[in-house]
Amino acid sequence: MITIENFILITILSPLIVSILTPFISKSTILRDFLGPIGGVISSWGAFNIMSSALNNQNITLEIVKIAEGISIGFEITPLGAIFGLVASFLWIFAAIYSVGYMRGNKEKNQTRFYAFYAMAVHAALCIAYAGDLLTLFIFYEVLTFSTYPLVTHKQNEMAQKAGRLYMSILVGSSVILLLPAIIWVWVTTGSLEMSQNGVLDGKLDVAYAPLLLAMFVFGIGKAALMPIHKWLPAAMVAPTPVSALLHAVAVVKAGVFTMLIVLTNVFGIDFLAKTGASEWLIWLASFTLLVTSIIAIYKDDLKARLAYSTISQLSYITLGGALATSMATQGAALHIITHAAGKITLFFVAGALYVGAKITKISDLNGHGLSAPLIFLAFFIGSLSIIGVPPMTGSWSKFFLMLGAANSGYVVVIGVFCISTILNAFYLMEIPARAFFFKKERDIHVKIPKLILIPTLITSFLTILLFFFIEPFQNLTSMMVSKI
Amino acid sequence: MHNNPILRISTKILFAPIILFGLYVQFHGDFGPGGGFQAGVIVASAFILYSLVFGIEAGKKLFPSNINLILLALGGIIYGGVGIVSMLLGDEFLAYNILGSSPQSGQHIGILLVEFGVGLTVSNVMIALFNAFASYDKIKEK
Amino acid sequence: MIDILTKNLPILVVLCPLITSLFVVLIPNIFFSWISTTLSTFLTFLFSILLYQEIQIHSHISYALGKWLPPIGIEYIIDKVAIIPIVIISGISFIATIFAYKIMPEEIEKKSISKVYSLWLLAIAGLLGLVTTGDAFNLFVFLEISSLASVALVAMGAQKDKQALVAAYNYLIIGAVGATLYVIGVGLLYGITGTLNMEDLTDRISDLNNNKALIAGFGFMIIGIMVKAAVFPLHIWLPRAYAYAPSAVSVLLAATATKASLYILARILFSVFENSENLISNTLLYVILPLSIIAMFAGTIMAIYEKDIKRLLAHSSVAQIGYITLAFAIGTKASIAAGFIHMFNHAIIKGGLFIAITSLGFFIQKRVTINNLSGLGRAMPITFFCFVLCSLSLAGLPLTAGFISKLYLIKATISSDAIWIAILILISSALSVVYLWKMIEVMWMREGRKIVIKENPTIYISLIIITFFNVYFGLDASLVVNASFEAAEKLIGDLK
Amino acid sequence: MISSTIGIWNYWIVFCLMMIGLFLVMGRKNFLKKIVGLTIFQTSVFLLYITFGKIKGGTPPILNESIDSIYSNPLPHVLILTAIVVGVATTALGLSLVLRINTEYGSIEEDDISAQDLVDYHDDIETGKSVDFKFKQ
Amino acid sequence: MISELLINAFLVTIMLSIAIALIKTRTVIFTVILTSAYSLVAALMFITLDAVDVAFTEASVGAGISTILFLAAMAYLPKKEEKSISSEFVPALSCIILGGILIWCSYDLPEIGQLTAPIHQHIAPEYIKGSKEDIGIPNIVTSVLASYRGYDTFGETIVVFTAGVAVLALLQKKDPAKKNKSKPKQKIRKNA
Repeated sequence: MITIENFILITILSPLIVSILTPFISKSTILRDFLGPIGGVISSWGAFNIMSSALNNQNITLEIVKIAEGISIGFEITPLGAIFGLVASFLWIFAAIYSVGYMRGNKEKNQTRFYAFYAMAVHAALCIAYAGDLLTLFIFYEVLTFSTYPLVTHKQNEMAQKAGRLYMSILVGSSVILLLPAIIWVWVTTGSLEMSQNGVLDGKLDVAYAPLLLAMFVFGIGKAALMPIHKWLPAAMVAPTPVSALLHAVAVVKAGVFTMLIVLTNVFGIDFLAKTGASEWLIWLASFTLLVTSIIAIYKDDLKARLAYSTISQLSYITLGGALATSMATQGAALHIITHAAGKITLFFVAGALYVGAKITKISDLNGHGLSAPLIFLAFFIGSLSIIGVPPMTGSWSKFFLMLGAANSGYVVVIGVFCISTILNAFYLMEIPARAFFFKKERDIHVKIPKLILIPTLITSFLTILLFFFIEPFQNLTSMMVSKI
Repeated sequence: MHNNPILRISTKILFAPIILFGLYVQFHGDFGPGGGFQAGVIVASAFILYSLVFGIEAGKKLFPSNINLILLALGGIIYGGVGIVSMLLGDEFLAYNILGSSPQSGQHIGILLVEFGVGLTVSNVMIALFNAFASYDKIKEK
Repeated sequence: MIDILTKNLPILVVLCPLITSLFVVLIPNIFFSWISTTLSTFLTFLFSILLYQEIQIHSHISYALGKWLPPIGIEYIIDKVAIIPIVIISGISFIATIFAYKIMPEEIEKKSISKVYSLWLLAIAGLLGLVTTGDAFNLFVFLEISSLASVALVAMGAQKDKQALVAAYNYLIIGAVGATLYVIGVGLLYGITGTLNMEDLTDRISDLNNNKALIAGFGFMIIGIMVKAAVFPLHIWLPRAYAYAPSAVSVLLAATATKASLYILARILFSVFENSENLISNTLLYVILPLSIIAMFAGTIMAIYEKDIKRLLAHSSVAQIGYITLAFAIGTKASIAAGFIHMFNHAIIKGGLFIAITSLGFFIQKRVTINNLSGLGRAMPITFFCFVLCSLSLAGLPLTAGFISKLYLIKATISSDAIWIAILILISSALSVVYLWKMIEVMWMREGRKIVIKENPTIYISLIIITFFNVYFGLDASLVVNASFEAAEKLIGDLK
Repeated sequence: MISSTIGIWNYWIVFCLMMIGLFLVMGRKNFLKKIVGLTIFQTSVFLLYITFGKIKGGTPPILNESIDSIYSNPLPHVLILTAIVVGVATTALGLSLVLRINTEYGSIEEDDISAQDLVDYHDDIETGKSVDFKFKQ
Repeated sequence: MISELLINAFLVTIMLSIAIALIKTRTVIFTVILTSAYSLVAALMFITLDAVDVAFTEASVGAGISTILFLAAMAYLPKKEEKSISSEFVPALSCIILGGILIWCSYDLPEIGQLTAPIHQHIAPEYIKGSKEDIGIPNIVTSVLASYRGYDTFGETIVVFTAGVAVLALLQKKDPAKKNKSKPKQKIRKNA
């Protein structure tokens, strides 16, 4: 019988082991390439078990290293963490298979390094998911940034280096300058680095300082890509598409919003926020980001750039949900982590497939190619519907909860924001299948999608439908998350 | 200058008295002004005078540079050695009391030895410095 | 025998390198002079470890030299504060000596090697004597030993680059002026109190508040020590001295030299003058705090625009010294502890970085610049890997020693309600990522010459050791943290 | 005020001498002159110490038979003996550095030397003269 | 009393004028000779201040050996000092400020020659007493130098030793035959 503590270790260590092993077995390409998917299966097996224990409301903690008095690296299972851990490890299986197809199809260089750091990034994301205290969270937040840097600059040309520099300077800069002092501020105020289901600051922090501390957190978590620190995300689009999929669906941005939600719920506490109104400004900022980036997305012709701006907008949903500080909205935000992950990873897989299959990067080049790769466009269509929030795609659930939460909180304007945004979503996402199927073909391009790319794409698109029907366990977890102890 | 007989002869005559005076200053330091530093410099000045008059090479022949180096270190070693001996005998570093039969005689022995060490090092360093400066020739350099 | 050893540990730490240096100068063989230097530094390190254990039991050891009780004779004082720089200096110098084995004969004429090792030991002994002594004038003597020896060592870099001579000359003159200013300060204090023993001095100045000579004496002492510690506007000697010294010497100096002076600074501020609270708090607030903040940014910005790597690291040292003095300037127990933590961590970080850079520079004829590093990272993976780890540690990223010091520093600033200082510290450390990343990027990303370099174990062994410490003390910092907190408690007591 | 000034005017002279020495070190750009300045500076500091040690009507601190003689304070004398030797050591080291600098640069004026260094530095950085690796087989 | 004052005033005047002459002169030989003279006058000053040992040392070390070293070094150096282009304002100002601070603080220094000054009350009497009783040699300076503060003197011997070794290492003649360009044992090879 394996204890839950060991499941935590299995889940977080298997990507690490994959990452370490990869350089040593680089001679045998088959073994090296499929180490990732195998690790993903093991890891998500662990994550499933962790989630079921979280459903049973077990309180599990695990201390790894004690650095000094009051500082340690340790893990703990929270409902939200269980969700994020499952998302990250489960989607990694498909992302790993997909990246094999992509790397082979594109004949990229330095594949060993790519796989190694890919797995390392997943490891960091999982550690964030199960982080037991603020310091562990911060440490792996940084590890994630650093392990994705070689992925972003994978092409090693001038442009990639420039993007890499921007990526690093925004993410590291914001986290070090704002997030770290915010964490230490919490440490000084509360006397420990622990987090708690109800928040730890109530009664300890001077209410007047609460908005300032919240601002330090919000702008410190650069990975959540709120305006005006969203610039790194479009810049990081120079990376290979599996990386973009990883960045935007699985690891990096999800780690960002996950951290954001953890801070809002487990550090500040929903009640504290609601009571003091410290997060009111955040609602407006998130709404603003949400709308503006949706509009920018419409004007982007580059497929990946459009998806990137769409991601920023969707991330703001999650932040907004947390900032509304009602239990419904928070639940919606948490669910949106899963639903958006499934949908967005599909969309990026499609973008990569089109690049590998036909070297297409621009949306205007897609005209009329729908029938030359029908399955791919079908997947894109399903994924888009999920993002827009059309039943029976899973995205509808999270939007539903978010709307409900907005209504509960009394911010009627926010409901309007959601509606407008949904229309904009539909506008910029539907353009792509529409062009593919209904526009006239301008030139002949031979589209050949490798199987290793096609299959994961179809699976993830299918997942978006499947999750619509099996959302219940996740919803249970989110309701546990907002319940009081 | 090397050919001036008056200088040569007076140097030869003065050499021994200067060293003698140095030794006087060295060992009379307990009773009057003087001690290792002053004595060291005076002894060194005898050799420097010799080198000035008869040339550096002659000076080096009189007092080879490797012996100079050894004595230079030896002075410090004597000083430290006195301290270490007092340590080995069970007292603190440089505690002279234990060196002799009575504290006072111990102090006498200690002071005599360390002053000698100082004198040795100082005189040899001064000679070495002079030799190094005087034989520094920029044409040979590079 | 064991008795004699334990009893005399405080002096043995200093005496061991000092006496060996007298013998080493006589050994003509390169290998033997190296091996005796190594043995000596190892013994010194051993003694300092023993001393550390002794301190855990007795917590305050006073050693009267020549059995003349203080304040008549000279006294060695070792307490929980002094032990930190002692361990740092002896440990780092041992590692640096191992590193010197291969690299020293490459850069220095064979004929002068034994003299160089002798000077090397003298520099170490001087630094150790500096931190152990409890006598204000004896401190000056050891200050001079260490600075004369380091100047000569820096000048030995002239074989590679003639600028080393000018660097050494400036180091000598500025250092001598600093030392003389210190002597003036000691003289003024001596004039009004009649004592040179530091503890006695503390007692005797306690009823001399607002004495002008006291203030001036304090000022001169502080200025003199600040010159030696390279605190911001007085740091001008440092970048050149570190940049043009022979590789091993850069490592030794960068990791140890300023630490000793910083410790003296802390001691003067918080221990010797502990009774003149107004004077100290004003100095901290109006002099040291602003200077440290300027140093943090000036050093970092200079480093960003610098292209010569060794100078770059030297500028970064100026900034890091700024962090330490900043920690002292805040003046709470937590912040002083943070200062000591950073003192320790900065020693291992800078030591590691200099070892890495100089071993990369080993293959470059004259000067390591940002341009000629291209691609070297891939040619020398082990060195490069260690370099990256040490850089991350300097930048203060998690799981490295540097992070611990930043963490405690920021915690100390926030808990004394100076959040703006915390933000400034973090901005400057984020800026430091810029220059570190610049180097790493060039080494790794840019295609250089296609060369394969077989790395030499005798060179990288010391690098690996020091990198290991960088990671180890990031994971298990309790030793350093506890020692530093004890030191801070000892320094400022329960006053604050 | 006047009486106290008379008691301390000696110090003022010493301070003036010190500052002249310090000025020579900091203000002059000739490397030899700087060392000379340092010597003057240090010698003046020695004077300060010895002045402290003086007692009116005292004798040099060498014990004599008369019982009631007052001895000047020996401690400053000892300190200064040490400091003089340290000073000459510094001077010697400085002079040897100046000699070497003169050989390498052909000048001992700071302006000259920093100009040369600057050119050298830019040569290295910009043209990459020093990029050559020591290729050894 | 008057004669002492006169001698003192005379010596001080000489010292000040030498110092000012040093600022003025730009000829190296004058500089060296003036420095030597300065040391010599300082030695005389030390005698008037009862410091015979110091005077002896200053005369032999400061005026003697230093001058010889200066002269020996001078032989290889330029004979004229050039006028610098940069302004001397900042150094002059900082010197004036430091001097001002010193003069300001001098009002709180003990008056010269007063037996009641703390410097004469604390520690020093014990040396005078102890030199007779504990050590038994008449020259108190020697007993303090070699015994009470023997460790300082040890350090000082080491300083001298350091300087000697340093100068020897710096001014060593290079071997003309083989320049020390030995090859590193690490191997580099071009990767074709």
